[in-house]
Amino acid sequence: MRTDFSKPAPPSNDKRWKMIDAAMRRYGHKPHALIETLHTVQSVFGYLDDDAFRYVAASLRVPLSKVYGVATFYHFFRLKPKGEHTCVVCTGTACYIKGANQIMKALEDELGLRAGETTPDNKVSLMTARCVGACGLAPVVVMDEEVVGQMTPDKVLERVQAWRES
Amino acid sequence: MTPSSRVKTLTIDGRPVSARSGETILKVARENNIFIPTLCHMDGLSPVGACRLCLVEIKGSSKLVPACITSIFEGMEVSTKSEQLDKYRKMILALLFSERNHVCSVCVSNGHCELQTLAQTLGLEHVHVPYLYPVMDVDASHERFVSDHSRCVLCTRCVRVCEEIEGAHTWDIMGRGAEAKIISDLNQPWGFSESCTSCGKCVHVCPTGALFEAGKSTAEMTKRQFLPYLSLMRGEKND
Amino acid sequence: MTKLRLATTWLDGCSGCHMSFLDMDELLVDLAGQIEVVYGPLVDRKDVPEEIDIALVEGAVSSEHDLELVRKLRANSRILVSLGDCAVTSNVPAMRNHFPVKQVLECGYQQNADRNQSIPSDVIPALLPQTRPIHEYIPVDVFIPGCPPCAKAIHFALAALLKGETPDVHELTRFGA
Amino acid sequence: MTPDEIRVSAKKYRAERTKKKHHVCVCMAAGCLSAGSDVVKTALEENIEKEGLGDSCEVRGVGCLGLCSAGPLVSLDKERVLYQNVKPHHAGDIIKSLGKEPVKEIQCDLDQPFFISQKKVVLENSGRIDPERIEDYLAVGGYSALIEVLTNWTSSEVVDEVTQSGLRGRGGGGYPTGLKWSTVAKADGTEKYVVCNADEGDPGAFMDRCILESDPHRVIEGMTIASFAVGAKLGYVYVRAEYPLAIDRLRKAIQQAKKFDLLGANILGMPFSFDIEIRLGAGAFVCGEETALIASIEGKRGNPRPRPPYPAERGVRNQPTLINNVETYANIAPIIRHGAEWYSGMGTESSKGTKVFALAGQIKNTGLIEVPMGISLSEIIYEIGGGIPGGKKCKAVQTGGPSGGCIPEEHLNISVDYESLKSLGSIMGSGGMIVIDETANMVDVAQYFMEFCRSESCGKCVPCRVGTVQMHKLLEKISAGDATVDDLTLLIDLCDLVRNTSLCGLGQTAPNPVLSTLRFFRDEYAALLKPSSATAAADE
Repeated sequence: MRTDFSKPAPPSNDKRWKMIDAAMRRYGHKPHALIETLHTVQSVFGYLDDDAFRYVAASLRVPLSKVYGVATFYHFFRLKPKGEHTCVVCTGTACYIKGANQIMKALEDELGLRAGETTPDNKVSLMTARCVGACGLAPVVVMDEEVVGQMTPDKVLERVQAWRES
Repeated sequence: MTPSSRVKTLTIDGRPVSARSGETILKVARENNIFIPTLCHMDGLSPVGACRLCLVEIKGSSKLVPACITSIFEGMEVSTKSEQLDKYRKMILALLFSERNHVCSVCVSNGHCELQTLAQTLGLEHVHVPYLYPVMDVDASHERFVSDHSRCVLCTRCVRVCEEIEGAHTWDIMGRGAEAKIISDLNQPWGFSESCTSCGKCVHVCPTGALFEAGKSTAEMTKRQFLPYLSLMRGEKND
Repeated sequence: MTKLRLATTWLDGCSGCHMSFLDMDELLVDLAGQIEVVYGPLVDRKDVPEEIDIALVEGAVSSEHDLELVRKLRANSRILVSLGDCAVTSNVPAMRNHFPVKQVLECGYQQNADRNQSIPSDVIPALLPQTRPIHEYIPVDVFIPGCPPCAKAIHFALAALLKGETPDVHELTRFGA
Repeated sequence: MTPDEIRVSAKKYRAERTKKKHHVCVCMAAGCLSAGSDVVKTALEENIEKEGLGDSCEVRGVGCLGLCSAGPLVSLDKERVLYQNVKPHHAGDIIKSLGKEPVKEIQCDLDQPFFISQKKVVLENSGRIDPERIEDYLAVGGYSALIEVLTNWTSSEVVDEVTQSGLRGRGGGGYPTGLKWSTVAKADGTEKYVVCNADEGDPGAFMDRCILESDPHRVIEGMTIASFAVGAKLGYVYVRAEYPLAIDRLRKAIQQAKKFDLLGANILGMPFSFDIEIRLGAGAFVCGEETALIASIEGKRGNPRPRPPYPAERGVRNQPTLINNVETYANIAPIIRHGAEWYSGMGTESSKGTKVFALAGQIKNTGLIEVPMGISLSEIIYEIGGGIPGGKKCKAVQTGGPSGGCIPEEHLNISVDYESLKSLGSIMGSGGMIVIDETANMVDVAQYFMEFCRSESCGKCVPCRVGTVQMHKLLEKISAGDATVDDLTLLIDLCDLVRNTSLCGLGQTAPNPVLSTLRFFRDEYAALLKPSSATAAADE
């Protein structure tokens, strides 16, 4: 059991931990800053791992199981690194009505992946989003942060192919 | 405030009863030997109103309320039994049985399980919703205790006792919805938990055979009650 | 007085419920005057007879044969009783549901077999993908949970059925009893 | 800054804003941006420079212009011209034509019902001002309501005005806003909080995103007025992390407001302080439920807790907390500016004002619209929405997201207000409106929403956690043609259970899409069912 409540040392010498520190400091290292801090960790490192959990838990004095419970409750948080490219299929109602399922199926078949997985060569991660709010352009796929509207299975496969060959 | 103004009168199942202001329906009912089924509730732990078995009807309200968490008020008319409540309670139990793998006949807690007893008390003799048969782990890494997720009903008593009484907060829930699962620390094997004090409180508040002492075989696991005394002590202090 | 025609059967289970039935001991003598056992492991008859009054079904539905048999019994019986936890909840037999059928068979007939390590194909009825309780396939009139239900519970239920009543056994038995 | 200084600055910005002869407004909301409006904007700027028109023309990035399906959109503010599907190569023609005949090829008819049948209150600035400049907001009269309130009103007068206006919560429930405000105002607490729910979780809804992206100051102004009315010092905007642009603009807006002393300690030099912090949601629909949202703001798992006590009494850190949705706050400033009477003059007897809808699905004009309450659904679908493309027929309109229901074509003459929609088994919801054409199968639609509820259930209470899984499995079974009449009975029983015994609104409303499709499209279910196992067994 941990009895030492002095400031914990970051998991590594990586300079980026300073950004995490700054985020936690902004909230006075209060336990309620947990979600904000996890957001910062994910935006800095791309995902959340055990080292980060331990460091955040110790800094904010939140139990480990609680940190893990929070991180897995919210689907925005990733516990594994993303591939080089990400393909996020919107599964909102408008996109569903306009055929998001077919797009998803085409991608799953082509990449041999299920949502949330990454190709073995670490090139492409396939994900889904609840609704990116661009329903007017449905069906929508977010390709590496770029929102692409009026998508079709053929168009999406073409772009994914280009990634894989690059 | 005069002492008398803190006393309220109400009826439960038509029986007039008196209670202190701020008390829950469940507490008053139990004082008067009126049975309301519960599963997630445990005296001495904070109430969560999660299992929904203790739902009761209140005259004048179309919504069912959880007895474990709803405070009484003057003139309240509570019904703890009705055809509808009976149906709902049985369905909720049926859903719990269908959710994981409760194989009572080979469970360590057979004969000492609150879920099993509730099914018998409420007359649930078969589960009419399809069983889901999920694949669940057994964690036997702890030297004294075992956790079998097949038997877990996610009542969170272990989480609460560990946080509120032991102060270790080893347990919590990960994931959500049907994927929710109790975890120790960073979802690591219980035996490797850094925060667990091996006090065993979680094992003894677990209503089913999800947490048990290592070495116990079918029907051998009996649970000790220790929290009622604690809540008595606290209750006296509060008065 | 005409005797009620009783059938019993034993699907995927351990026969413990039939043992419990026999555990009624001297009460069986009493019952024998009112009941004729027309089908089941206790009598020598191959086909399911017509016009059964009460069918006691032990065991879960695991194979094509189980399913065919329980459907036949249902069709020919006035009252069908789900007897014991395997029939009611699918119990221990359902613990194989976590594995694909192929893996179950390999485990039983190859990995853990001392000789003739091969999966039989002709003599054994094909397993269904999952073991399920019987009421998921056919309507059931009376449920008697328990592993096994005690003789007293079985007798209580039969006595009620003989009187034309619907038995409520919940005070005498339960899941896992 | 003092109130007078702000008024003087506002006047100056108004003059600056109208100085140039031509304003070319390019939509920079997420919809048009994803269609490439940023490139169009650059092309327009280059062309102005090339033509040497810098003194008479300016290009503005503005918020949502509404007709998302025709993006990128470019509007000429003064000339009342709208261009649709604008590509960078059109930029030259657009600039050259300024002051002359508009470019016919890409011109959009502004006299079509999509534009003339709308009534803009919440969206009055959307598409007109640059959301990233507080100067623009001030120039069109922004923050004048706040100044008015802070200088001349008492807090109870503000609550009264909101009550009089008849405004009801725009997040879905339709709880009277004034009543909520007065409850929080009267509640005892050492500190109070004002929370803006921008966790727009309904799939198919993007009103809140558009408001935050197009006019973020309006929400800040509404929240600040609310905090004055209820006596709060700190506010939170709980916004989805999936909306990076909205978050970015909101952050900028908060900074700008602080710089202008419209937010922070001693606002406009007066003894009133209010600050706003942003909290990011992280992909959990249940956090739209207010007690779950509070848990999330406190850094916890978004598990709802039983109510009462309501957040108005015990919310953030167990203190009285006012929670309203983005659109509700966006209505406050105009109500203060024009008065409650003006506001309650719009809409129906019980549903006042206007409502913003996100129109999507199988409909010609998809995008963001604002209409007066009481308008008929058919007017929205066939006139504003332009009907169903491809010569198909409308089958149903889904409102209210996963908590709502499907309204069949024969009921489209229904008035859009809280009560009417409820009487048909749907709800107003936050404003998602999805049009479903005749090719869709309604069992599939119900299954889609149940899948949503199943995976968004927090898992705390048993009926919702397990009930949604079982209902989804039954719907799958029905869709596959493997289900019997008994399965449908079980499904209906489960709907009843989950609706009446779940802990929070997510569970209580999860059965709605099933119940409403069963109500109007039962034959589609029936067509997929096999006879009961009882009959099947007897047949053998």
